[in-house]
Amino acid sequence: MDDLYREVILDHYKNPQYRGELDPHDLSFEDENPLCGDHLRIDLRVDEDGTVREALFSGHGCAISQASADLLVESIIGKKIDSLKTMTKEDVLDLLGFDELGPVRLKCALLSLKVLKGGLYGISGSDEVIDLEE
Amino acid sequence: MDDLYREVILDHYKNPQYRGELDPHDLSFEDENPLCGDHLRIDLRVDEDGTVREALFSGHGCAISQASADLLVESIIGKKIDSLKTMTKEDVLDLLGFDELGPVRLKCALLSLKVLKGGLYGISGSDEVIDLEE
Amino acid sequence: MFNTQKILNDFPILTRPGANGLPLCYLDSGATSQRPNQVVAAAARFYTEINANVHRGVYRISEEATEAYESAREKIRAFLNAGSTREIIFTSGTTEAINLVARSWGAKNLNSGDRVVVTEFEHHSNLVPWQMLAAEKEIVLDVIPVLDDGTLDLDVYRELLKLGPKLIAVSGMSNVLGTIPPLESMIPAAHEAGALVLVDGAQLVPHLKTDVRVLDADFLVFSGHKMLAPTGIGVLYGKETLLKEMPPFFGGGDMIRKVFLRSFTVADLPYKFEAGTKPIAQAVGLGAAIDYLNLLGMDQVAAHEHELTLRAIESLQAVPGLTIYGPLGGNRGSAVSFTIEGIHPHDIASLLDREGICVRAGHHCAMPIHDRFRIPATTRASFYLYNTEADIERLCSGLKKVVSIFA
Amino acid sequence: MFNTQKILNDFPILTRPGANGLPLCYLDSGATSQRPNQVVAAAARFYTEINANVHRGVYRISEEATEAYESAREKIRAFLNAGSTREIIFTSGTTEAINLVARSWGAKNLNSGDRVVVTEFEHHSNLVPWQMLAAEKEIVLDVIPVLDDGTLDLDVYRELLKLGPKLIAVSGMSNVLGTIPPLESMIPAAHEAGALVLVDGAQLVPHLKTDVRVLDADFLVFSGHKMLAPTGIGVLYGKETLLKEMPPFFGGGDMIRKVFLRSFTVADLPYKFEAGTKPIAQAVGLGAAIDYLNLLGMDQVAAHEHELTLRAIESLQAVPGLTIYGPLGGNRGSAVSFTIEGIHPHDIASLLDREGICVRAGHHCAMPIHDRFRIPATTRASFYLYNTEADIERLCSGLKKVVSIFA
Ligand SMILES: Cc1ncc(COP(=O)(O)O)c(C=O)c1O
Ligand SMILES: Cc1ncc(COP(=O)(O)O)c(C=O)c1O
Repeated sequence: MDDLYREVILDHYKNPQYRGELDPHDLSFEDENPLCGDHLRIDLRVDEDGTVREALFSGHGCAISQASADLLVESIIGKKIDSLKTMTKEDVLDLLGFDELGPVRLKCALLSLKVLKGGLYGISGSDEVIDLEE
Repeated sequence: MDDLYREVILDHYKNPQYRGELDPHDLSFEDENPLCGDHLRIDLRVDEDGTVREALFSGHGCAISQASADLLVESIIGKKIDSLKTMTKEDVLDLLGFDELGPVRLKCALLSLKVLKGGLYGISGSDEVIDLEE
Repeated sequence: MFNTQKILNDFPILTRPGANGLPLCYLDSGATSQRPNQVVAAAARFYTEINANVHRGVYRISEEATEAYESAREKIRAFLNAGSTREIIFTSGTTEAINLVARSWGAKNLNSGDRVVVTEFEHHSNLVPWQMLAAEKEIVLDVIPVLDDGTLDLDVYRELLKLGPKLIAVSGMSNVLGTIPPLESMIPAAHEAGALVLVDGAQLVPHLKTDVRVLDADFLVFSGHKMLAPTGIGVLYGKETLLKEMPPFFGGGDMIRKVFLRSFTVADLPYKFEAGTKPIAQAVGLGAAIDYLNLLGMDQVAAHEHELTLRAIESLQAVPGLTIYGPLGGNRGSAVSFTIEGIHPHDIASLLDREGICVRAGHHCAMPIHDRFRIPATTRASFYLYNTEADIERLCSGLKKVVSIFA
Repeated sequence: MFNTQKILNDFPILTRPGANGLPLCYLDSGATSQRPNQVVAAAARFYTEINANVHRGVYRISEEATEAYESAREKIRAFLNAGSTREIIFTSGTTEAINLVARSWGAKNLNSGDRVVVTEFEHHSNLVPWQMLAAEKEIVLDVIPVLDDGTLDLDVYRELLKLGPKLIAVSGMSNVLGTIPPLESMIPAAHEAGALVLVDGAQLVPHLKTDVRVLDADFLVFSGHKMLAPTGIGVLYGKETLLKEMPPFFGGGDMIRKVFLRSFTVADLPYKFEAGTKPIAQAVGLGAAIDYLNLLGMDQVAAHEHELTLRAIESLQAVPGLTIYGPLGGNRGSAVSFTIEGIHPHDIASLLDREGICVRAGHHCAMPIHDRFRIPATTRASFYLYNTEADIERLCSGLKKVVSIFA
């Protein structure tokens, strides 16, 4: 818990590198955390071979969800879109440098993954895409 | 509690003096204790001046409710019908010689009074005629 | 070995000497069980250490409370061998759970002329909700009769299945007769006929290992208070595919995803059916009760009870004028109801109470089965894991005394 | 004098030092209160001394259990100054109580085109049940808007009354804004217009002396867990004349007079609405909570909280960038919700948690009022009788630290 608000997290929150909207874009996913009303959107431009060329996020949320979105978006640029389907909760926690997180803040941290995966699988509004209770 | 099954109660149960039906009768009331399915009926023959001349009870129930019915019926013979409306829970407990009774057995003891009063007031099937919770 | 002495130490109410110097002889577990120290302590510990409302709270004790609540759900899932915690809905008890199914599943899936099958020995809680629905929606209520030996008339059941009922609502163990219907054949037959099955497990789950996947029950409901847990908590198990399609029941906090002034969207399972602040400490208590039962082993519990029950039936039959209703042997539950010629059940119970023996007298919330046997009431003794042979001896000698008083 | 030190001794969870050496600073009583030793002990004593099912039992502990349960009902009756215990229905909580009224009273009395009035600050539990009914029965839901200062727009209320609504469902105290609507004028106005009034007392009853006969409320509902009592218990008060005419809600044991295979007759009040085994030990706990509140005196409790709340509002306003939603003074409740510019409520709550301070972050089960103020979420501090000025100092210095971290 004690490094939940480490300098790096606050930095990504205050000065996000990948904040914005892509217009036009190839893919755009959005979802929210109904617990706190946080809303997140991720826009992607994808190469013909399926590689993510550009990505940005927009919306509003807490420091954890925003830092998570900034880090996640950074991490997916240059990757094959298909490979993203296998991203896990642990991958995101690794990006954030968290060992573990209480269930409520976990939902904040994983909102970006939920948006991404919900979009890739064509489902939204369901926590079941990534089983948050696991 | 210890004198709940005194000889006199058992006596009235085993050898009731006022058990039977009056045919013809002037008044006949019946009701039941839904808790245990006990059923009681009281038949009356009433003089022109409103005096109870004859009374009998019928039905089935536990020793307490049957002894209570036998004693109550005995006690109302010769009384003015109007005066019976003022009979109380305490009167019946006095007849039975009980100081106090748990709530469930109280309903047994008071079934006869409930039948009588329900009949006199023209209401049946309602515990509210005599407030048993008082 | 089943160590009843060790068990009794966990139930102080059963060892303290009463007015007559003897400890309580508690034979009314069919109405509600006693609770071991471990369960009372678990609920108290919740209040004094991590008490907070669950979900949505980001501070530490709220997260701990949420974890305690959700881990109770997981314990129940494992106890029933359900596939997912999404299938475990906390309710206030069996009665609420059945009403939930009647109102939510029933409202959506039952229409005028549809048939629901119950049995003649159902508890009012598994009868009245269907009667209410029958009156509102003009569905037809069919009844499986009970035979003289207390078992179900399965020939009639097979005939009723041919009428294409939508649901069979059946108790897994009669709280009056102790009958255990053959669910292992009744459920597949119902499914074959296209009907779903709701098992009222109020008497089953506390006493016999219940595996929802082996049974293949569509719904299973039970109460905590009959299985060592606090009052105020119960469970609805439902197959996820069914629960998913059912409309929400209670509206309120926690069962929603989003609320606008004139509309709302619904939360995922199991929360969709858990509106408002739930009995949190009681759920934690139920978790502790399950730990206790698991430690003893449900098979051991069932074996102990079965032995006691057969012994009781044998001894009771030696009491003059006594008639037992329900199966006299075989695979039957521990509720033993009886009458004694010429003595009213209330008088029996009152007189036994003087000896510190607690039995129930009345219709046990199952009037129709009493009507069936043309009796207004019975006296019932029911056993649980803390009962001993000494309890049975006290019961039988108490009854003999009763008989002599009324002789 | 209100002796908070003496009070704190009854709440061990509030005095034990936490990780940082400081005791818990619990500012989330709006979600659920803490419970004093007296309440936890009363429930535990029930289990270890007189545990049995109530009503119908003729043996001693069952009669004692029944008496404990019914005397809790009488305590509640007296606490609310209701006319009769027949008007006091035990439920599992506020949410069940509102759904009961919606489904039972509403099903009978509301028809297509009828209007029900709610407010913009209702808790989801007093909104969603009416939305569900609106969808099922095509009734019209009208909303009293909330003004910028957090009070109700009573001009609109007067206009809405002219449309002849059947029911006004209004919170006696907003759990987000702390607003206390002027029930003393709103209820007579509703009655004059021919409407009944349901008061959601979940936040009102724990904090302010509530006299149903002075208020002349038709229905009043509340939860035990927000007023020192166990989880899993709540109350529906209803005027006897209304309850009498309402159809039963849950079907099951205890709410019946007689049951046949295909019909039943209904028990008298209050049992008509108490199907199945109720939260008995929790009702007894609620009785103990009321004893505790009576001993302190509800007027003293209210005065203490009001002083704390005004002090909190004053101190909070000194935190840079902080905005409070709801009345800043006057007769208002102790829920104080706020935002801080540029810092998300979840981050505020997480950072305060490090200091052992428990506040809630989110929509507090009242999304529409957040939409009204165009904010997705707030942070809420809420006070109860065990809070002290030291708690407020810790909250405010904690918030200043949060602000500096995000600066
Ligand atoms: C105003 C209000 N109404 C209703 C409720 C719902 O109460 P419960 O969750 O105990 O059913 C709450 C509690 O959060 C509340 O604050
Ligand atoms: C077979 C059966 N079904 C349902 C119930 C009702 O359970 P509860 O009163 O806990 O809701 C009981 C308990 O008496 C029962 O024995």
